[in-house]
Order: sequence, then structure tokens, then C-alpha cells
Amino acid sequence: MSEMKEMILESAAKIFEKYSTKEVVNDAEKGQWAAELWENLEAYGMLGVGVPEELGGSGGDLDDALSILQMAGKYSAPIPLAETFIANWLLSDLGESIIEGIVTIPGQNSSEPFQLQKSGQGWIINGKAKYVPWARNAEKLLVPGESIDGTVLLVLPLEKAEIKPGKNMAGEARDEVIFDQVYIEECKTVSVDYSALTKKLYYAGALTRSVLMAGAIERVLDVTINHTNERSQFGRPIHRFQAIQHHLAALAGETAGAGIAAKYAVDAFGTNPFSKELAYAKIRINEAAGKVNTIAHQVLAAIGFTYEHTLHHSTRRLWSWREEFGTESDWEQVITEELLKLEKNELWSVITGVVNHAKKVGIQ
Amino acid sequence: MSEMKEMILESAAKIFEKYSTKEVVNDAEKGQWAAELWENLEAYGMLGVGVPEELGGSGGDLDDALSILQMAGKYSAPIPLAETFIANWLLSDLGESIIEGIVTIPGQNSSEPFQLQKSGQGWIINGKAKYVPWARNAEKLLVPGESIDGTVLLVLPLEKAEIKPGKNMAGEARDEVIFDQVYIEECKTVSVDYSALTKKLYYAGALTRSVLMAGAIERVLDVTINHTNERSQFGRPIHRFQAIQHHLAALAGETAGAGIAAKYAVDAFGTNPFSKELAYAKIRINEAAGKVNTIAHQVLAAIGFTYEHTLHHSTRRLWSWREEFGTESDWEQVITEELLKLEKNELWSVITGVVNHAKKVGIQ
Amino acid sequence: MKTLEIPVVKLPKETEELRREIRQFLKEEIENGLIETKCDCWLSGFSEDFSRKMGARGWIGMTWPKKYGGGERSSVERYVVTEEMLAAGAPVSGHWIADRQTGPLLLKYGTGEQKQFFLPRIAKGECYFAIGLSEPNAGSDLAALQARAVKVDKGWILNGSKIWTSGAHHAHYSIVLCRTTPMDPNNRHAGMSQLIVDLNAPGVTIRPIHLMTGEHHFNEVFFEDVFVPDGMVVGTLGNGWAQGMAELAYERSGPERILSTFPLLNELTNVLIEKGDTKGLNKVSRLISRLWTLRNMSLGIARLLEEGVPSNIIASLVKDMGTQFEQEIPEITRLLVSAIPSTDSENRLERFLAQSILQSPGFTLRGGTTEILRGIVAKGVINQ
Amino acid sequence: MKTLEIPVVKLPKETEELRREIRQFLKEEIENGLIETKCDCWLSGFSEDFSRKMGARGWIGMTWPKKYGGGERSSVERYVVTEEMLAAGAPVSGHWIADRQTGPLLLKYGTGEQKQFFLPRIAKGECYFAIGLSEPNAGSDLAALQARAVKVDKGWILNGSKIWTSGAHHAHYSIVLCRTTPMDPNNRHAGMSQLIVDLNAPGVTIRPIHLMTGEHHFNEVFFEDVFVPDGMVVGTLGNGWAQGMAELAYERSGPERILSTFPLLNELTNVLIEKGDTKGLNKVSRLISRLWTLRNMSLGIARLLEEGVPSNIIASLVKDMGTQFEQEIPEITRLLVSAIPSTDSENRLERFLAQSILQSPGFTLRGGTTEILRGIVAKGVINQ
Repeated sequence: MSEMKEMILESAAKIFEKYSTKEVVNDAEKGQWAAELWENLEAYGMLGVGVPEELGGSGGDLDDALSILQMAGKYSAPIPLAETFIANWLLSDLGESIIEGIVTIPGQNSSEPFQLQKSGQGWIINGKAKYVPWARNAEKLLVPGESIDGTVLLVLPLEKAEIKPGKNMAGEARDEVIFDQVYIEECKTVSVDYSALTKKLYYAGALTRSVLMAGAIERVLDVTINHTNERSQFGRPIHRFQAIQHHLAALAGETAGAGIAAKYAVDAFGTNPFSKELAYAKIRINEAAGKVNTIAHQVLAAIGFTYEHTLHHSTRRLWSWREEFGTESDWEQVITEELLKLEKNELWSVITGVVNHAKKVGIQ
Repeated sequence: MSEMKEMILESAAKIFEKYSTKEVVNDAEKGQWAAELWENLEAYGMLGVGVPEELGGSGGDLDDALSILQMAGKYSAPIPLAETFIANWLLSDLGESIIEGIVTIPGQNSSEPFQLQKSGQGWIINGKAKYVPWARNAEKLLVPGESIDGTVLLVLPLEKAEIKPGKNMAGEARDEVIFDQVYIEECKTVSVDYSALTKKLYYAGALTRSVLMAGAIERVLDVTINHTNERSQFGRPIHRFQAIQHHLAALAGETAGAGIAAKYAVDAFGTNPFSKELAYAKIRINEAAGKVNTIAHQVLAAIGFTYEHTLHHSTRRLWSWREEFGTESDWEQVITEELLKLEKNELWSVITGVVNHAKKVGIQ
Repeated sequence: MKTLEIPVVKLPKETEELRREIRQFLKEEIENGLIETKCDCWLSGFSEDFSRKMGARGWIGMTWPKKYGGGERSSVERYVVTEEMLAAGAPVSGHWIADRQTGPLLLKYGTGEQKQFFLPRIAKGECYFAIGLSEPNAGSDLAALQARAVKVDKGWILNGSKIWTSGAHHAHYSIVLCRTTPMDPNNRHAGMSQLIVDLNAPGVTIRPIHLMTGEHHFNEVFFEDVFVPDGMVVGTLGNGWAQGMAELAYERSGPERILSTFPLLNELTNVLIEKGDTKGLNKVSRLISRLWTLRNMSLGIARLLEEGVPSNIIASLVKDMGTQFEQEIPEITRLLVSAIPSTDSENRLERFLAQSILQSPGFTLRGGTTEILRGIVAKGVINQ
Repeated sequence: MKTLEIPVVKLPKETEELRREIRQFLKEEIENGLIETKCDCWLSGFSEDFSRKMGARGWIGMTWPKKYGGGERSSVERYVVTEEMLAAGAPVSGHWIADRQTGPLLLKYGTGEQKQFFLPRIAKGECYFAIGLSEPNAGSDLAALQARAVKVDKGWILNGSKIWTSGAHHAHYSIVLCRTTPMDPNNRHAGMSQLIVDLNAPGVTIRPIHLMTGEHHFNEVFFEDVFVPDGMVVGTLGNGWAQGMAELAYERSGPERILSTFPLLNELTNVLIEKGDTKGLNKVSRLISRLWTLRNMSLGIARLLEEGVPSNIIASLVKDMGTQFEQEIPEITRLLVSAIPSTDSENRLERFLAQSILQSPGFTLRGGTTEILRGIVAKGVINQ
């Protein structure tokens, strides 16, 4: 690990530790914006990590940004950090400066492009986006848009939008945003290909959820191990029971698996934002999420099932995130479509990434 | 349990115990016909149980016959008892007398009807049946046939047939039978509907395999429990280890599940040979077979993996039988086709067998 | 193996009429907006009105003697009512414990006065009971319990606390297992008794334990110098452990260990049929086969219990397998449909899915954890 | 958690050429009918000719010093050779143990003479070793072993027996772990040593143990007053336990814990693509995702081992998960295709399916049972 990275992570850890506490997470579920957490991350330049300074970022690479995100997952940070990073990547990839303030993007790939109509100096906007993380708290929304000049990446101010509050199973804000003939004076637009943009949003979304989940899974393992050390039953700490040990081993396995899957996904994303490794990772980590939750709740028993305990901060997020930006089934279908193009006996080439006789295989 | 039944089962148990020993089963795998076993079952009238005396049977009901078969499964009896019973049911259902001697039927539903051509006093037979249990030892083969008069249930003598030996994973004889322009003087034919006959063969086949498997699973449980009592490790009998206890509990659960599923299937078959309960049972018992084998081999470890031990008599049969007369997927498809006809919210009616408002549901 | 043998139960024709009657009743209740289908309804579906209506129809205390307000009907008929309610996700949690556990306990061990007083009220769906077994820090080690009652004139003074008490905030009474003589470390099961405690009595405090979903079903119940009259001792003093454990077989093999997420399975089936999704229905078929097996096991045990055959081992087995099955339904569902599970969703499937996922950890914990059950089963089969 | 951290390994470009070379070689061997693809080939695929050819190409002992016949190539290159062989189901069992375990052991602990004598022979694919660890009645409790050697002039007299010795009937030598001082019940691991035993020496008897498939891969090896020269002691006298256990990390995380049934997965994929069965390929996709993860873990551990980082816990983890994966492939396959598994079938899929099903119980037993591994992992993470 580079010294730079170590420094970033240390600062991030301090901020999460201090401002993403049990109380902050619980309050967020009740609708309280985690302002101090956000402001501190902003103040320390964490929001701009992975974006060159000339585009308004704070330097560092993608890997650094995603390490911070993994930590956010570990601390159940109730903020649109993933969304901010995705917005950053989209903009900086287009050579645009990133946006200040709280930015979000639609949480599912379901929204139609927003419609822009020139009107005097400004624009009339029409459109709906569902399941938008923290729309109620965000200042800007980044969505695909469409005007007579074609499709654009659109950065919309949210003041005038109608926001219908909603939430995922973890109580994280997932709101509906409605622009119904809203006049907007200024709004940033960048020409883009629509399907490339939505695909990018989807893949990047999956990457962020994979990384957040890897973080949350780490936390679940920590919490579970601590519990088995502290809790006694029938006169001995419960980690002395073989059944509990088997649970812990399985949990450790899923944690290690999710961890490595996230690492490779991050690595792959850097060179190819549509790498099949993102699909593998989301599938594997989704799978891990389900198993990890089952095991942890079984080990912690009734106590881990209460609101009072913090285990659910992680487990409810895992249950929610595995549904966001593609379930196992969704991503299996993506891989399947590539498999269908394969010639005979080429599966091993897909696994190793090395085709026989320097011939190209369908899957990348 | 009736006194009659108790008597039958007691005699059967004695015969299996004495003549279906480890050596007999091993020898059978090497090609030796278990003559004493067969002859004793025959001598004690076991082969005709479930068929009225006036049709050549020895009385008793279907349930009695299938209890004997379950015992045959438990003792890995290397004989075509299931096939004989199926032949008996088919013939006696048609009001025909059952056949003496060793009878078999095709082991998969794949064979085309055999062709019969009248020739002088006899018949010219053409046809092929694959995967026929113990064809090499059997005297008669019961298959669907076809002549210019229509489809028939055909009882063919096997002396003149070409037999290509084959086996299933348990080393049980599963031979190919070929009649290539074979002239036969006498052969029994009974007019039947072709598709009803093959369906009957398939469902009855599934029932016999379900029952055989339930018996084999019982044996696996017994063997495994004995092993955990006898074997010590790290200074104590291995059943004292919680991991082993969990294995045993899961094994007991599958055994109980398979047992009850077989019972209900037998019960249902008596009133409706195409009952969906046969499908449920084959699915559930197939599923149990896989789990039971995995657990038992894990508990018995290396020793249970050797030819010397008898565990594999049961486990290899379970692996083989779950593929015979329908896998889980095959039977799921049968149920699915009925489900597709259901109206909304009628699933519970299917489960309980009681439709709402005395209205008929599609599934029977 | 004898321990694992379960009889085949043929449901008598009369039960078909009973089922139709129940379904008609439920249909009307739902159509009139009086009740709403929920997964895990026997924990989380509460309606005083509904419980009273069930009582009025004779669907509580069905098997009990008529003189105590019962219906003297068969255990199979009771089974039918129970499973129909669960399949429909009806709000039965109010009277659930009283009907399932308290009634049979009092019938077996209760005094004449106790039976006379409590049973008719329970059968009317007006008197609810809570279980008073688990304690903080005892977990699965029930014998470690510390609540204690000390003899005084005409009664007992109870001190201690119980935890995970579902429905205590609605219940009128609790059957509290406590020590009536101090704990003997060499025989931790000795000296326990069961007391009927009025939850409105002075000294009783009920504190909600919110689940991770934010819902309130469980409680911690504190007893501080609570006076319990002599007449409220159940059965024999000091025999509480045995009496309490005998309850468990009833608790472990019932349809509530199989059907907690059935409303989701039903909804999934609806959706897949509508889409004509055969591969999805293949999965449902597999689940049906499993459910069919479990239900037959559960029915068989109900019959054994009625006949007085000891069934603790096989009941533990059904609980283990049944609750695994309940947990699998949401996990399979989410992969077969496009849905965003949410307890607020207007889409039934999404709502049931969220309910099932969020409640599912409890299935394999409540009423004996998987780990405890497997130990019981293993020891049971080894000692054959 | 540090214990569970695994590095990302980027395979250098050069390995691509290596892979193509191997694949070309394998293609020719198969097309010329010299070898046949088999599941679980590292246990059951034996060919002296093939082992010699691999030796000739420098694919055995790849990482060893050139002076001992090695290739001084990276562990990653060795990994590539190994996994290519397994994926193709090539007959590598002859030299497998010698290449994987004996070589590294001798390099670390062997005397100059031992290295000089054995390593070049192993690297040529001409000298095979067998593991001499398990004993009858010891099972997973390796420390209970009883084989013992007594000091005599110029050597040791070995008595005892070893069991489950794969390939002993083909092997030339075995590394036998035995007691060189009597067992101390309070320190059962003390006083053990590793001896190189010539399996052709007088007093050695090899008895086949037939598997339930009838195949002969395992043996029981008896030592009756076998003379082992002093020069055949490996490493330090009395340090045998530690030396033997250090081998295990190499043994537990290799690609042979993931790929034993890969030929079946490949064949399944072929069949499903041909049928255009997307639902079936969805299942394959899931398996690919799992395989991708496991392989990355395994590669990362290979890197850690090369760097000397202790990896016993994570290696145990990979073995546990990898072998579960190997077992799942046949179970998933049989539900996706119509096939009658048979070792005699002319259909590759049916043949591979039967091989996989019948061998699969061994996957989670050999080289440390699942139960043992989970204990190691749990204790490892608890002690963090």
C-alpha cells in the first residue's frame, strides 16, 4: 500500500469512526441527514479522491476512492458517497469538472431520459427517477437527458423538484424525484450516447455496491467474532462450540471471497468499465451477503435481531444492496449472453483470459 | 400394521438378511446372479404379493408389496424385484395373470414400441430397449409393442434376444436388449393404449425407485449411526462431536422426510396411479438421496469410501436410482405443467387438495 | 428406525367443509379491509377483533372440553384451522400462545378453578397469554434461569425478569417458569415451578424490545416483588421444568414452523403463472414437494401427540427442517422475479418479500435454535 | 481482518505463451490418443510416459534451482502449468506428490545428498513419491500416529503402517512420518521424524485399498523391520511434526482443490451452448463467478507462500470452499441435462458425471476433512 493511500485511509477511518456512529446511523433512518459526516469527508477532500485536481478532484486513484467507499460500507455511512463517486467518474471521464455539494444519481437503471426543452434563457424539465439515494438531501441529480439536440448527461438542481420519500430495507433514503414542467435557469449538459451512459451507470453502480458490501461483510465478521468471544452459554464462551466454529469458518470464507472479488473488480474497472469481472464480483458478493447475514444472525441469536444492536446496520444494508444494480440473476444473464457466443471447449479460455492460438473469444 | 403384513415382512426380512449379504451384493456386481435370493423370495410367494390369487398372485395388498420392496432397497438386493412388481401390476390391472420366472421391463421411458409381424404360427420381432435391469438374467421382457392391429403390452421371451451388458453406477445390470428380426413362436400380447402404457410404466417406475431409495436411506442412517458409536477420535466416540451430531440430525431429517414421502406416494398410487404425489415423492426422495450420500460419506470418511465397506452398496444405488424414472427436473416439469393451469391464489388449494367453493382445480 | 416413524394421516371429508368455511370467512374479512395478509402473521399480525371473531366461531380451544368453552373437536380439525389461518397470513398472534400452549397446559396440570376461569376466556379469544421462559443472559441454556418466587402467606413473591416475551404488551397473563427453591448447581432443573402471573399486577413492568425492523413484538418483562396467589401455581410445585419442556413438542412441529412465509410463495406462484415462467415454476414445484413432505410430517406428529406418543425428537426435526424451508422461500423468490423488497411497497410480492427477509433470522432461533434442535435429534437417534 | 487478506495477482504476459504451449501439447497428446481427459485426474490419471514428457518440457520442479534439475521459474508459472493440466484432466498423478510436496520439503530441509539425488530425478518425471502420514485408526487425529523407528547402526529400523497412501503402488519412495522417540501423551507432537523410505526395500508391503468404484488408487503400506539409512532422515530429528504440517499449506490451496471436476463443467457448458439453454447457462455463470473468486484466492495464496507469509488459515479456507465447489458441479449438472451417469458411457458428459459423482466424497475428506479445516479457520479468526 502506498504511503499516500495509507494516509487517506487513516483519515477516512477517523472520520467514519467519529461521525458514522450507531446514533448517526439510527438517526439517519429516522430522516436526519448525517451532515457532520458529509462535511468532514468534504473538508478532508475525500469526496474528490480519484479525480485529477485539474477537474476539481483531490488526486489519488480509483483504488483509493473505492477503499474509502469500502470503509463507508463497513461503517454503514448513511450518505450518497457511492453516488458522488459515480457522478465524479462520469464527469471526469468526459473531461468535465466534478460538481460541488451533495450529488446523487438514480439508484436503478429504470428511468427514462429526462426531457429538456429550451425556454428563454433556461430549460423546461420533465422526467421521473425512482429509487434515488438521498434525493431529499442532495443538491444535484445526475441523470440521462434528452433534448432536440440528442441525449446528454444532465446535472439538475433539485430545489424545484418534487421528492417523494422512500427507503430501502435498511431504511436508507431511496426517493422518487419528479420534474413536472419545472423551469430551470441553468443546468449543465454534456452530449453523450444514451445507451453507453446508462450501461456505465449500471456497471459503476454494481461496482460501488460490491465494494460497499465487501465493507459491510467485514463488519459483520468482526461483530460476530466479538460476540462469540464475549457471550457464554452452558458455562463457556460460545466460540468453543463446534457448531459456532463452523459458522465462523463459513463466515470467514464468505468474507475472504467477497474481499478478493471486490479487489479484482476494482482492478478490472480501472482498465475496462464493462469488464465481465464486475459481473462475477456482484454475483459472488451478492451470494456472500445472503450467507453472511444468515450465519451472523444465527450466531448472535435474539440479541442480534434487535434494533438496539448494531448488527442490523450491516445486515439490512447487505440485503438491500444485493438487490441494487443487479441481482445474481441479472448478472448471470449478462454472462450468459457472452457464453452463448463461445465455441466449444472455450470455457477455460474465459476463466484464464487467455484464448487458444491467439484467437479472440467472444467474452471480454 | 396388520398381522398378515407383519408376517410377510418378517419372512422377507429373514430372506434378505440371509441371501442379500455383502458377498451376494458384491458378487452380483461382478456378474453373478443372486439365484438363492430370488428363489427364496419366489418360494415364499413374495414375488406375487399384491396380486389376487386368482391371477396367480399370493394376495396381500399394494402396501405389502411395496414394504417388501423398501426392504429390498434397504438390503441392496441385486434383483429385478421392482420390475417384477411393475409387470405384475400392469398385467393384473388388465385382468391378466402374472408371469412366472424372472421378468423385467425397460428401465427408462425411452424405447420405441417393439414391432410385431405375424409370421406363420409365430411372430417376427424387431425392437431395442436400453437400460433394462437384469435383462441378462431375466426370462421375460415386458414392453410396449405395435402390430398392424395396434399397440399392445407385449411379453417377450428373452432367450433369442441379443443382450449387450451394461450397468448403472452401482454396478447393477442395466442391459441393452435387441431383437433383430427374431422369430418367436409364442408371445403374450394384450391390447393397450400406448401412451397410457408408457405413462404407467414411468409413474410405476418412479414409485418403485422412491420406495427402494427410502429403504436404502434407512440403511445409510443405520450404518452411519453405528459408525459414530464405534469410531473414536481425539479420545472420544465421534458422535460426541457437535459437527457429527449436526450431520446425524440432518441425516435423520432426510431419512424421516424420505420415509414419509414414500408412504404417501404408496398410499396415493393405490387410488390414482398418476397422482401428483408420486411426483412430489420422487423429487423429495431424490433430493434426500443426494444429501444423505454426502453426509454419510463425510461422516464415515475414508473408510466408507472403500470397496471393503458396505456403505457404497446403498450410496451408489441411491446415486443411480435418483436418475432412474425421472430426476428432480423431470418431475418438476410435470408439476409445472399443472401449475400453469391454475387460477390466481390457488396454490394452497393444491397443497391441501381442497379447492375453494367446490370448484375444480387443474391439478389432481 | 422407530423414532423417525410417522403415521399417514388421512384428513376426513368433513374437514373440507371446515376449510371452505374458513376461506369464506377470511375472504370476507380481507375484502372488507378488516385484515391484511402478512408473512409471519402468528408473530406480527395482531387484531383483537379478529381473535374475538375466531373465538365466536369456535376456532380457538377447538379440542377442549365443551364445559370449558372448547369444541371437543379433533386435533386434525384444529390443525386445519391453524394452517388455513397461516396460509392466509391472518392476524392470529393475539390468542396464539394461549390457544397453542396455555390451554393444553392448564387442561393437563391446571386446577379446577384455573380451568374454569381461564379456558372459556381464552376460547372466546379475549384472554391472551405470554410465554415466560427465556431470560437475559441465559440464551439457549434455559436451565440457567434465575427468576425466583419466595413463599409468603397465601402466595408467592416473584422477582426476576423474562425476555423475548412475544406479545406481552397485549397479553393479560404470562406463565412464568421460576425457581421456587434456590438453584442446586448439580441439578439445575430441580425446584422450578410454573406460575400464572397477571401482567397488570403491581410490580410488573413491560419494556418493549424493538426488532431491527423497528417493529415491536417482543418485550422484556420485569417482576419486582409481584404477589402471585397460591391458586396461580400450575401443576406440582417443583415440577415446572418437566411441565415446561412437555409444552415444547406442541410448539415445535406445528404448521407455524412451515408456513410463516407461505403468503410469499403463493404470490410468487401467481406472478410466475402470469408470466408463464416455466423455469421459475420448476423451482416452485420443488418447494411444493418439500412443503408437501413437511406438512405430512407435521400432521403425523399432531396425530402422535394426540395419541400420547412421545415425539420430541421428530418434532425437533420438523422444526429444524420447516424453518429452513421458511427461510428459503424469500431467497429463492428474489432470484426469480424483478422486485425491490420493501415493507412499504404497494406491490404485494415486494412487501411479502421484505417481511420475509427481515423476519427470517427469527425463524431458526425462536422456539429452540437450530443448534439446540440438532443436538436433541442427534442424541435421540444415537440412543436408539 | 489481516488473516483473510489476499493480494491481487496479475499474471505476467509471458504466461500466456506458456499456456498456449501447454494447450498445444495437450491437444496433440489427446488427438494422438495418448491421454484421455478424466475428472479428478491428479488422483486417478496415471501415465509414466506423460510424466516423463512433462519432465522433459521442464514442467516438473519448475521453481527449483537449475542445479537440481529445476527451471528457476516463478511460482506463478508453476501455477499456470498445474491448472492447465487439471483443466484438461491430464494424467498427472504419477509425479504429483513429488512435484508438489516432496521437492519443496527437500529443498527446505533436505541434505545436499538428498537434493542431489532426488530432485533431478523428480524433475525428469521419473521418480515418484507417496505421502506417509495417515494411519489406520488415527483418522483426522494425525498426532495419534504410531509408526516408529528405532536407532540402529548407520540407520533406523522402521515398523508400522500407513494408510490411504495414494499412488504407493506406482511410487518409488515415501516420506514417512514416524516416532523416533516413544509417544509422550502430554506432548503427542514431539519426537516425530520424517524418513525417506524406499518402497522397494525389504520389509515393505503394499496392499491395495480398492475404492467403492472398484478403482485402485489408495494403498495400505506396511513396514516390517525396514532398514532406513541415516542419510534418509529429512531435516531435524524430532522435528517431523512441524516439517510435516508446514507441507500442508502447499497442499491445501492449490488449483487441485478447485478444478477436480472442471472437465465436467466444460462439457456441461458445451452442451448447454449447443442447446442454447440460457437458464442452464445462468447456472454455469454462477459457477464461473465462484470459480473466478476461488482461483483468485488460490493464486493470491500461491503468491503469499512464495513470499513466506504464513497462510495456513486462508489456505484451509480455500480448501474447504474449493472442494465444496468441486462437489457442487456434478450435482448442478445432473439437473440441467438429460444424462445417465456411467463410467462406461461413450458420452463424455455422462462419463465425467459418473467420475465426478463417485469421486466427490473424497474431495472434502482428503488433505484435511471439512470438519478439521473449519476448526482451523475458526480458531484462526478468533485469535485475531
